[in-house]
Amino acid sequence: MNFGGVRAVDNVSLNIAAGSITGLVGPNGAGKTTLFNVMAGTYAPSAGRIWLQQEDITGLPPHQLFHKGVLRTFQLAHEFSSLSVLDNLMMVSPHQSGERLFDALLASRKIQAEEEAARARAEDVIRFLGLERVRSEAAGNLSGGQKKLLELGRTMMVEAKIVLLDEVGAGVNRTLLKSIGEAILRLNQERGYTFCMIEHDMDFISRLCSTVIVMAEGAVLTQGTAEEIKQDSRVIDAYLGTGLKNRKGAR
Amino acid sequence: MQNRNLLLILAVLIIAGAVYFMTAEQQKKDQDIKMGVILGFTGPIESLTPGMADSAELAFAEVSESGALLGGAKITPLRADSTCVDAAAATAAAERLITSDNVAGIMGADCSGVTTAVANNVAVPNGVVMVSPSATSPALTTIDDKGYFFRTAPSDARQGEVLAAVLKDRGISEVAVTYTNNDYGKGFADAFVAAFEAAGGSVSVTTSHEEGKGDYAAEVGALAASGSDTLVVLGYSDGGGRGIIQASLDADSFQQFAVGDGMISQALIDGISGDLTGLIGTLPGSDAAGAKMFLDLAASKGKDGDGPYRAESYDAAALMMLAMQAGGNAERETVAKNLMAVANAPGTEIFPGELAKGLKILADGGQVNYQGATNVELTDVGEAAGSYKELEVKNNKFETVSIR
Amino acid sequence: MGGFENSLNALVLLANFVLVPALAYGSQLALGAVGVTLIFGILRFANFAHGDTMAFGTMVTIFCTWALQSAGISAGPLPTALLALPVGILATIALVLLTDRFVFRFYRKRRSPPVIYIVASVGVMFMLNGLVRLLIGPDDRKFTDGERFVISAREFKQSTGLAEGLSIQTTQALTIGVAILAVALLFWFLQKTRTGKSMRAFSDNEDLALLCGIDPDRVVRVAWILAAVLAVLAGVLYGLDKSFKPFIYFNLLLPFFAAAILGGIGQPVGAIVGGYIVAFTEVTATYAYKQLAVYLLPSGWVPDGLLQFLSTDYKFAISFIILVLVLLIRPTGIFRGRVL
Amino acid sequence: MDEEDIRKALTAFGLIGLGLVLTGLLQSWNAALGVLNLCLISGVMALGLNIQWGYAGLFNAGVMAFTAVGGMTAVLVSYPPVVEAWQVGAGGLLASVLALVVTALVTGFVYRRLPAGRKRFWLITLVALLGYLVVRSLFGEAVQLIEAVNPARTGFLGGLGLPILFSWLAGGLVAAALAWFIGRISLGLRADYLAIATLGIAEIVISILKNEDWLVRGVKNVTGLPRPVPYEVELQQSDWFASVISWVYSGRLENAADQRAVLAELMIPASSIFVKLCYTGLFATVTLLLLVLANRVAQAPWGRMMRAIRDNEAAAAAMGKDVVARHRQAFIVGSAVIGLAGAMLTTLDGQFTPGGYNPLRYTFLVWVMVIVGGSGHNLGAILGGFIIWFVWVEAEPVSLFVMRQITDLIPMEPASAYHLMASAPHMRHFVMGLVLLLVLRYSPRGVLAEK
Repeated sequence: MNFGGVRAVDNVSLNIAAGSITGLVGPNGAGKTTLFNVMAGTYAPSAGRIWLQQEDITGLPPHQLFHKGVLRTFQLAHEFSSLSVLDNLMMVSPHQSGERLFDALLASRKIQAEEEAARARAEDVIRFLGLERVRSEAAGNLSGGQKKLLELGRTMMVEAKIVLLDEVGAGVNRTLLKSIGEAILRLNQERGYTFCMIEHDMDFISRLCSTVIVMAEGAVLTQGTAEEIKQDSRVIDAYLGTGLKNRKGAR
Repeated sequence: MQNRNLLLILAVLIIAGAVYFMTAEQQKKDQDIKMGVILGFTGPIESLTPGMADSAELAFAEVSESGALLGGAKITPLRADSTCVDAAAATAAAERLITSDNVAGIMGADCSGVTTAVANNVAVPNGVVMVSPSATSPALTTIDDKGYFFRTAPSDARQGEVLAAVLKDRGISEVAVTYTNNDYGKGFADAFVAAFEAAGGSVSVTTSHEEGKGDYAAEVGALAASGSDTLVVLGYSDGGGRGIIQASLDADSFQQFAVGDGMISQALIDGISGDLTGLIGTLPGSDAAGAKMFLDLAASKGKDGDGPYRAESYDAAALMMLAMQAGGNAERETVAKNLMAVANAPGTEIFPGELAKGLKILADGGQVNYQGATNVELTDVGEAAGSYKELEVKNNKFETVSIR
Repeated sequence: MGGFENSLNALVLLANFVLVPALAYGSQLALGAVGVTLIFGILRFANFAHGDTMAFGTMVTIFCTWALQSAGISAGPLPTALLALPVGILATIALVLLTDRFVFRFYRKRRSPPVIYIVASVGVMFMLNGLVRLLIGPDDRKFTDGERFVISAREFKQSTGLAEGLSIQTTQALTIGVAILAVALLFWFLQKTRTGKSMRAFSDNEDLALLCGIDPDRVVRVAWILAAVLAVLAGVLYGLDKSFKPFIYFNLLLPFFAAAILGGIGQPVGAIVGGYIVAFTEVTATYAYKQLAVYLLPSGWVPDGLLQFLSTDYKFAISFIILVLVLLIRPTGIFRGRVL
Repeated sequence: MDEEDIRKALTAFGLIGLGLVLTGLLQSWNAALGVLNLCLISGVMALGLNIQWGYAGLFNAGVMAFTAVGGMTAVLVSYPPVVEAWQVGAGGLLASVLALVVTALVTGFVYRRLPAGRKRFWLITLVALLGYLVVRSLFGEAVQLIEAVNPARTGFLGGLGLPILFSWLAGGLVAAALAWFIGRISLGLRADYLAIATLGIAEIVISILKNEDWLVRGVKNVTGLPRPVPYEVELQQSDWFASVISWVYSGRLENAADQRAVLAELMIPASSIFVKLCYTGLFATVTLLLLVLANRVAQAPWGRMMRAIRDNEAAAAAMGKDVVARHRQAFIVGSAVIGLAGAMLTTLDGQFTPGGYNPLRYTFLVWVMVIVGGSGHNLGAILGGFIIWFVWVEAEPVSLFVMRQITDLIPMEPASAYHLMASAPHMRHFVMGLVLLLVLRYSPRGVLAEK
């Protein structure tokens, strides 16, 4: 993956086991979000392949990846600000006939049935996330943490194969963070979701993730359990080293 | 809440204003005879129209001041914007004049497109006469106007023939042609090229130029490359036509220019840096006397009578009032019925500034043959018959060489 | 000898009908396009009111020129309008700063999306459109005076003995000269002064520039002032060279956009190059090369046609076609402006 | 729509209605109906743009082009065919189309058969150039023949001679086709670029319509299009209409001395009103139908999806929505509605004048309508069409009136007084700009805000 001569992610090879929660950590500028964007189809990689189970999904656009079961959240909450919380969730349902223009004009009964189903599911998600009180509020008016919850909630509207979480805990207070963590764990255990999450909070990571991958300067540095990572001197070097370099560059 | 109050206040204000406005307008009604002046005060020919409206209003003022119309009736001219291009807006404006202000007749419209729209959609259905000073499209000759549409400008088809004949007679056999890209220019150019080629001439190149774009270097380059010595410019004296001539003079690319009526104006000569001597052109009308009288009349009122379609506008206005006088009232039907009679022979010839005289003759039961500034003569379909002056620029003035 | 003279004639012909007019027109476009590009670089929106801003500045200059002319003051061989120019520029600066204060600043503070700015600029465009016509009327205004030619075609022919003439009008020479001067000053300003540098930084990366302590209000103000100066220069030069008519100035908007996008929006150098490219394409694509062929080819080879790539009917579509092609093939423009 | 919304809509339309009634009472009913008809057409145009801007967030600055092709279609559908032009030119046109197809096929064949490389490039260039020359000469000849057929009256192919009402549907389809094409080239662009690109493309479309005379006569205009409603003059002479009028005005007629003359007098404005009412009926039907349909899709999941895309494209894509395809869809549907409005406008005018399309009136004014009415709100957009057209038309007499008051009240030189009066029509643009800026600033979601 190139950005005007700068290789943002280079020669990365990683494996995310089905049913696991994998953490992705690394200093700023390590290429974590870029890697996410490549996995989620926002950018096509200039070289390399991406496999989902047995299927090659390299270069597919995001909306097609969604239908293959690849879902993501964003570092800055990407809520649909003018839609209500309920609509934010309901819009996620795939294959709605009401989204086809001619069906929207004609097939009202079919749409109604689908809407009922989508609403029921959305209500479940709202209850799961504890967002009942803001159900009809425009999403733009939610607090930052609630928006993050809502993003997570959107991934619960379908049966996902893998969910990519980009700093789902950033800017969220501790109580909410805890409930987000619980939600992730429950999803993983109850529904068998696979998660891959970028996170800075090591506590959060060690609580959730079975595997942690460390990236630095566009490459995978190491991989292991959270405990192993914490001990690894290369990781500490990477954080400190680039940290120093960054500070120099700023001057 | 605040928003709604604002809305309410705004609404009340608007309604109050509207009522005040409309009642005030209403009070002005019914005292005078209303005449409509529909011209494109905004839009592509917005620079021509004020002069045209002024000229028409000269005629209205002359009649009002004479006190001779229908025993001292006054004329109130009402202007409305045809926009020249937006048929919908023009129709709305005409609708207002005809059905709300109750005008007795309309001087206008200007551009052939909106003129057709106004005639078909408003004037003819309501039985109101329209006299256009400048809609010259050949297509207007055959519209189904039930006798309500007239024009003091002749059809371009005729002028094309005349201009072609003028050039042939001067021994010019090859020309380059540029026309302003609208119905006037295009229709005129078609007619000219057909007539010129039929007379054995050859047209090396025909290009259009757009109004309101300013830069004409490319057009002149293309025209000059044709190798012709003569350039025929069918455009407007304050627009693209002038720009073309200016650019040609600057590049020294043509020996001889020939122009159509839209270009005939002192402003063309004054506005161009360079020598136009020898430029030839055609202009509807046959008598230099009438045109001269009109210029003097305008000058005495502090207006400039020189410019495209100004004389035609004066004549258009004058004709309708003479028609009223001939019929003895200011009804719409009267204007329609008598217009041809006052425009054509027999009768005493009437020139600009002599409207009072004409009105008096009519009041006394006599007949007039309005000549006006452009030597008005209407054909049986109600358009100027098209005698033309052949003009040439000498000593920085247009001078009449002959009549055709 | 005949061959040599023919080539000379061909050269003069090209210079007279293509090179000089396109240079002058290109300079005017370049000045306008730089203004558009500056606003785009700093305020991040396409200013639809730029053409009418130009008309406003030119109008004030014309009023002032008339006053000077009636007072008997002139600039000798140069147009009087040059003396009136500062007034026009000052008035326009006041105008754009006022519109910024009362229209655009509000949306800047709210960080509205760019389309809202565009809609607002359409509103400003409508208002200026009415205002200019209200004040000076819709007519064509000529305000050129002074010497008309540096070299006239006839003089040129007489002194060189060639069949083709070359004419350079004072206004054309002036246009090219002023454009070069203005652009040079602008670049000096952008490259060397502190304010200029902070503007470039701001245009490159707003957030970073803010972090470095650049005052955004100041940068925006300077951008407006520069755009106003350039707009009035372009407008007055255009008016001197051709003529002033409010309607024409509105129509110049699209060639400006075309030039700015072609060069890479937000890139002043690009806008200048873009301006010249648009002008040269317009002139060369519609120029009839027949006469050139007459000079350069053996007499039997000259074809009958005019040798035109495109009829002048479509001249005004050319800048739009360029625009669309650029957007399709290379939306970043030649100089890789900011996009997407 | 909730209660608040309904109340606001009722108030707003009530005010417009009041304005129209005032126009009717104080000016004339004909004038009021004339304004109303154009209000309806403007409403449909605004509705179309609202689908693009309000629902998909697309800045389409090429509204003019779609209006114009709608109008063009009205000519092509309704004008009687010019048989002679078909006879002389149709063969040539057909041949040039054939040549074009053959060129395309051969190019495609070469492209597929030869390996990529310099040889293929040059061969394709050669084929394309040859094809271009053949097409151009065939086409040029046919065009010349067609344009030579009675150029003062026709000089074009004419249309199909079908009832003009068909053209409303056809106009929508043709506009949709154009939108598909424009969308293909410009929809990937960012907002400002899309605006500038569509503005440019619209100018190209207009200049083609102005210069290709064989198609719809170019700047020479096509006038006298057939009407879907009776002609006033025919009505004035028809017996049934006379009896209707004498029934309506029976009271007034009984007391009149010369019944025949009074009846004739009454029939003139009545016939105009009748014709306008026929148009009003047609336009209102279309407007209501479109409004119902637009609301239906807006309230369906389709509307929810579109608003989601407008709010956040990246997130909508991540949630499985094909953003580009949806943008294209909204662009095409919106353009079709605008094209339909364009055909209606040409029908009402009874003529097609390509020189008359300018961006100020046909693009930016429609924008003002949508912004003022309420973007993202279908009824709001229609309301915007009503308000703005009303203001646009009435701004002229009102500013004339205001100027007259000013010149009456304040003593000034005749020259400046004259200048003020002459400038009155230009107030229209000023007022439009002011209204737009005020609404954008103080009520940015428009009169009827999206919920």
